[in-house]
Amino acid sequence: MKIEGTHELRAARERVYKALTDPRVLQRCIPGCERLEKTGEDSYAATLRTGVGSIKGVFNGSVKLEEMRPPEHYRMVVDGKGQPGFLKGSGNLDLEEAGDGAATVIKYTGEVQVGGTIASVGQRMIQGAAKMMASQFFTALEAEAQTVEGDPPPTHGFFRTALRWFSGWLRRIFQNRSK
Amino acid sequence: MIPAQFDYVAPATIDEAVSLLSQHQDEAKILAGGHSLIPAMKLRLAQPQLLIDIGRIKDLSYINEQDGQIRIGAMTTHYQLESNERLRAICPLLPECAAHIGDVQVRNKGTIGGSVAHADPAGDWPAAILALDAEMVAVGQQGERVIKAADFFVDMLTTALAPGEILREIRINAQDVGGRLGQSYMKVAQPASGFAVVGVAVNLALDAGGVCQSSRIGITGVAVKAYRASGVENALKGRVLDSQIIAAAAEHAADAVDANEDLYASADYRRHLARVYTRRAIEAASSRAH
Amino acid sequence: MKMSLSMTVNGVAREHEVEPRLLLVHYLREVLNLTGTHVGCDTSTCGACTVRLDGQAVKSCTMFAIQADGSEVKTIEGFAGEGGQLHPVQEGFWECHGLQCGYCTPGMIIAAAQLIERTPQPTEAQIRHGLEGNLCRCTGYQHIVEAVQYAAKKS
Amino acid sequence: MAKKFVGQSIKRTEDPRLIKGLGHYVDDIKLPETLHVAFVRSMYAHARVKEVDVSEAINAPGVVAVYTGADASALIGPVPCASALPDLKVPDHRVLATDKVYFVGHPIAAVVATNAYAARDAVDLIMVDYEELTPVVDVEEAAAEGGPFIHEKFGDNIAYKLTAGEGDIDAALAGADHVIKQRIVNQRLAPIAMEPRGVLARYLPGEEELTIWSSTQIPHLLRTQLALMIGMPENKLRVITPEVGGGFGSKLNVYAEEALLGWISMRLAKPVKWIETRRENMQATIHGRGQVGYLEIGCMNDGTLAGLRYNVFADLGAYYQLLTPAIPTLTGLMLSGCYKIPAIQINVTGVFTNKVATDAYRGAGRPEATYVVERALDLVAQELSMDVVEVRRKNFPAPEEFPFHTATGLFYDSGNYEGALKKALEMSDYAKLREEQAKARAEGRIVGIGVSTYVEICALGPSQAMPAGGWESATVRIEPTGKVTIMTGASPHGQGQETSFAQIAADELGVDIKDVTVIHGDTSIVQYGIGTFGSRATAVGGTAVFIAIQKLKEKAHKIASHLLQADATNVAFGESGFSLQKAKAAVASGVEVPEPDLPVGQAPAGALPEPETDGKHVTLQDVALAAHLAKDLPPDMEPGLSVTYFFEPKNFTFPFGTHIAVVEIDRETGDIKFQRYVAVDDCGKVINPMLVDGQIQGGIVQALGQALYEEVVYDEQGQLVTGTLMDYAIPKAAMLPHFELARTETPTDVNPLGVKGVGEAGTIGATPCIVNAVVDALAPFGVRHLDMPLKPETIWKLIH
Repeated sequence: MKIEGTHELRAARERVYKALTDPRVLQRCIPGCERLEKTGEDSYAATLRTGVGSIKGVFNGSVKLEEMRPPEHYRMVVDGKGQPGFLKGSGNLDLEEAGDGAATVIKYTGEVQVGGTIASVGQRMIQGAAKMMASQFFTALEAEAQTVEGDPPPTHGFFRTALRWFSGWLRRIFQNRSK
Repeated sequence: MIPAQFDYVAPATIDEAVSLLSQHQDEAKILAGGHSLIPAMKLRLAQPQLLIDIGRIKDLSYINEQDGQIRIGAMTTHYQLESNERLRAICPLLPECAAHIGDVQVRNKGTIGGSVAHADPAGDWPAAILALDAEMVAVGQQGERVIKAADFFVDMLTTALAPGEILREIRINAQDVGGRLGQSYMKVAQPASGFAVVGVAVNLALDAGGVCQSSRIGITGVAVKAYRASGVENALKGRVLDSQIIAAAAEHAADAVDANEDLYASADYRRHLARVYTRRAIEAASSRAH
Repeated sequence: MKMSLSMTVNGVAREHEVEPRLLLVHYLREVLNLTGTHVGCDTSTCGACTVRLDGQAVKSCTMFAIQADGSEVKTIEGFAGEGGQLHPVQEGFWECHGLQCGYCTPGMIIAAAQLIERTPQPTEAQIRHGLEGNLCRCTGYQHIVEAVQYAAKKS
Repeated sequence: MAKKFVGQSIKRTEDPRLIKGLGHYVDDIKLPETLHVAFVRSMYAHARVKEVDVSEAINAPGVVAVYTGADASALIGPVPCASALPDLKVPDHRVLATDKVYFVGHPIAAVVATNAYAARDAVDLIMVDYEELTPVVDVEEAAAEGGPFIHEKFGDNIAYKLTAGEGDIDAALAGADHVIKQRIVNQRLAPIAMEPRGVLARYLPGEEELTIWSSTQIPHLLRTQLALMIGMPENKLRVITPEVGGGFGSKLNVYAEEALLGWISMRLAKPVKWIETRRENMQATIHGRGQVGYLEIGCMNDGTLAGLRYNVFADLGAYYQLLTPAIPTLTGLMLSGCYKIPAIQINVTGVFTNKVATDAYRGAGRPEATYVVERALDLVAQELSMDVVEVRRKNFPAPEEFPFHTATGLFYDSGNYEGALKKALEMSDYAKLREEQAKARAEGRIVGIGVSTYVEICALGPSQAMPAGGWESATVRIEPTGKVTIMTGASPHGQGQETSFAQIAADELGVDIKDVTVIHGDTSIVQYGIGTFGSRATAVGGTAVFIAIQKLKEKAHKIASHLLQADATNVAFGESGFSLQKAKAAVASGVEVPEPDLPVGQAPAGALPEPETDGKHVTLQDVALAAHLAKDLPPDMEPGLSVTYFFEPKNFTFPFGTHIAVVEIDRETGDIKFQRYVAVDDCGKVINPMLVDGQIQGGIVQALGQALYEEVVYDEQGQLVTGTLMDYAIPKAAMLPHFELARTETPTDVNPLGVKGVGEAGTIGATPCIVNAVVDALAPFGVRHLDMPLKPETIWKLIH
């Protein structure tokens, strides 16, 4: 299943790119990522405890970063297996400067595949869930990229993340409306 | 299909339930009617370690009127709402929406509180909750707070209830508009699951001359969460609702909506159905207001 | 962790220690050996497991037995009247050939009985709508509709 | 003798237990100390299994054993396929995956535990290390050259290619005024019997007997195959088919789980049970249909059909089940429909895909053919601007042309296609429907009328044409007390043979239907039989009952004559038994027949009564008693009163009919609403009209499901995305119109009952009728054809 979208982050592109390639930041931003251990050049073993609402599962797998062209492009490949099935996702992220360099627009196009129970029973929600997780990821990433280097990282409580994302979404709606 | 093991408690009071939930947080789930949670548990897509069954708490199942509000206990079943004569007179949207949920057996056991707190993107209640501008009363360790409908549905299966909070009551302001009220709920059901491909709840107030004083339209099934069709509402306000006005307004039913896509319906078709059913639901509501 | 459970099933008081995760349908079928209640899906779609819980038709695969603690349950085995007198809906299903393989039948009968209680003289459309929680793969439903009409007339 | 029961809508004798919840399906049978089995199944469509780690599971609470392919697959023979086709590539289908998994749901390991909950828990503890392989999903892509290949040793994904048909198709199409081409898809469907499959196996080590209770349509064939698979003497293996909650072909099979459960029970010397979940049922029970075909139909300007070619890719799945490769050959047989088509050719390409096997689902290959032919007729009508009814009429064989030989090599037994059509046209008031349609169209409404005139091949069938015998067996026995016992090999699963066969027996024997019991589904009680499928139970199995009764009556007649001390020609059988025909006797002997001197009176308590006769009359009961007491039988007469007969039909039967549907489409949403549905079916003679109606209605609804709602969907990764009944829509009561049914009755001479079979008629006739109606509705938008299921969105897009 294809997903795509655009997110504007109020942070400079170099900073966003740096955050995007920092495993500690990634662990904090990938929804439910409990563990991200380096296993090779730009590849990591990961444990994701993730899901939406009461639907949750634990997935063990890998995260790989490919096609790295700082500060404008890279590709993230996530692969995990667990009791409810498997999930695989790959996304091309293209970063563009915006707002006189104060902001970054990330365009992503990705492919999500799920298998096992989640594929056979969750059909109507998979796309929504994928979008939701992408949103959570970028919302968290924005917060990360806005911190001053060296400061403690922001916390991404699920609730706070969701609320922050929600307010961003509302803002977009209003922006669209005012157009 | 067999769920994984869990511990089970059936507290006698809501305070006890809140305290258990706060204690166990993510590990625990509230069991209300169980019609979303138990299927997920049987598929082992949900494996809570503790189930807190609020079905034994006294007085969570009621429909009454107080302080100009209709108050509905979270454990009130869909069928109780569907069959309540008083609601048919004062807030027909509730019974009409209830009658569209699942099937008879599901309505006998499933609860409004469970359904609203689960926030299924294709659930029926969220549309009505938005159209009625309901208030959700949440109880947490810090006490009660009221969450407005517009703030309640956050994302797919995600609400503004904080971890540790339980939805206790739903309040609906009795309509104080002097004119005539018209409500309706219309739905395209997915043929297998019965979930809403599109569900539109309309709540209109017209003055004596038929001019739309206010309208609230909640749409479910189309996006990752139910939403208010404010573009439609704005286009109706202050207008005499003839079929042209309604049709033109309904065109805004899916403005700026990132629509869901599944085997049954593409995003385009969902948006289209949202517009068609919004028009039909407004027409029905408006004819009832006359 | 087992919990004690007591309920009245078809008029008989029952008490058992059960795991909280034991589904009501499995309690009825495996513990009480009341096998007339069937399981036809995993998703509370098919209605084969329908029983009456405190007078209301519910899907016994979508609740835990422990939730029915203290309740009164009636299954298809307890549906006939005194002396084995068939319930009018049972009679209707027999008269009108409302069943073929019979697997959906117990749930269908219990749902239909509820329908007639709530809508004593249902139209064909009301019957069809009222049975939306019960799937039948054999009959095409037309004889089931006739069975319910028969029962409504008799009730 | 007057028929009191045959032809009447007799209430079913099986119903009282079923409406009281007292019937026993497999899962309702409880044996002490039963162990429960749960399966680990593949979550991938195509992968190499590198390791199956069961160490944690084996130590889990309640777990007794865990078996993997490494443990079991070498010791249990392959899952059988009974279809022999030339050059058929047969993959080695083992009960558990060994090195590779081939479809989502492919069983990898079986967990045995003391209860079903513990077994399920342990499934989650088994770790399977997979190496993903590229899945092969699309049937046409799979058939193309170049990999990936599912079974590497074959070098491609083509299971077989087959060409059949008569007449010079190239010349026929070249000589036609018009040749119309159309790609036609018969999508994969899930049979969804409401009772999923289930197996209970009990091995008794002392007796060395294995009993398998299975929800199957074919207990005897299953016994034979299981005996071969697990190396058990067939006479030590007993298959019991208790109540079966629907089959529709899905239980006309031999499944891995059936063999595995028997094998496990033998190893553990305990009863073991496995009850399929609905998710397993969607994944691992056979699917139906699954054909992508290319039609060419040639016709003359006046509508006469010249030739039909159908090149079809059949999506077989990764492995064969019992009849998998044979199903498309049935499609080939029925491509003439009820029309005179001088040249027909089918080219089948059977293709492996990473999906569960397709096999017989209600109709099994014939609905696919009928759909193609009936769509073809509408395409011809559209091309020539003819009425769809006229085009059909033009090509019907007349009643006197029967037996009618088709270019597919069949001889249709009997038919009056015009008769059924005419009745349906009258019932629906077709001419008026067309007027109303014209008016509706003028008002901007979208209304369509669909017609299908179908013929189907039933009463499967002559053994020559069947993989494992096409006959059916019956034993009819009159017990010493006069009660009638029938044992049929046609083990039913909802069709009502306990009633319909009792109707036949009650009439033929002049007894009350309550005194007849029909026994089926136990291989240790019932003589070998074939089973219930292919609309054969009454036409073949019922005929076996009928003929067995005739033979039994011959014997009874002799005994009665002996008891009456009369010449057999002077004794007549009537409702109350055998009576002396005095007039005849007088003519024959010229003297008064002396009163026989036979014992009369009450037997002592506890002993059997003695046969009674007043010398002029003896009841069947008394004849039966005499036959069993054997104290006074004709010389050389074998005692007992029981006859077993195996009926071998000399041909198939060919029921037919006309269906007419009227639909209206919501212009805004594409929703389809039925206005009318008229079905006139001719299944020959009817034993029980109520049961026949039930079969027709149920069949139409499954057809309607295919036309409008149902489709098994695998995504591009081979994941089954319609994995539950929340995603796979089978029709509900409120989605359906009220069917207006009628019959014509054209008997067959293939069997003495004159019955043709009806189980699949609705499914075969209705699918094209509904699609034709919708396409007709959309004709003003330039629509010629639509692929099923006809989703509202598809229609909406066409309109806009």
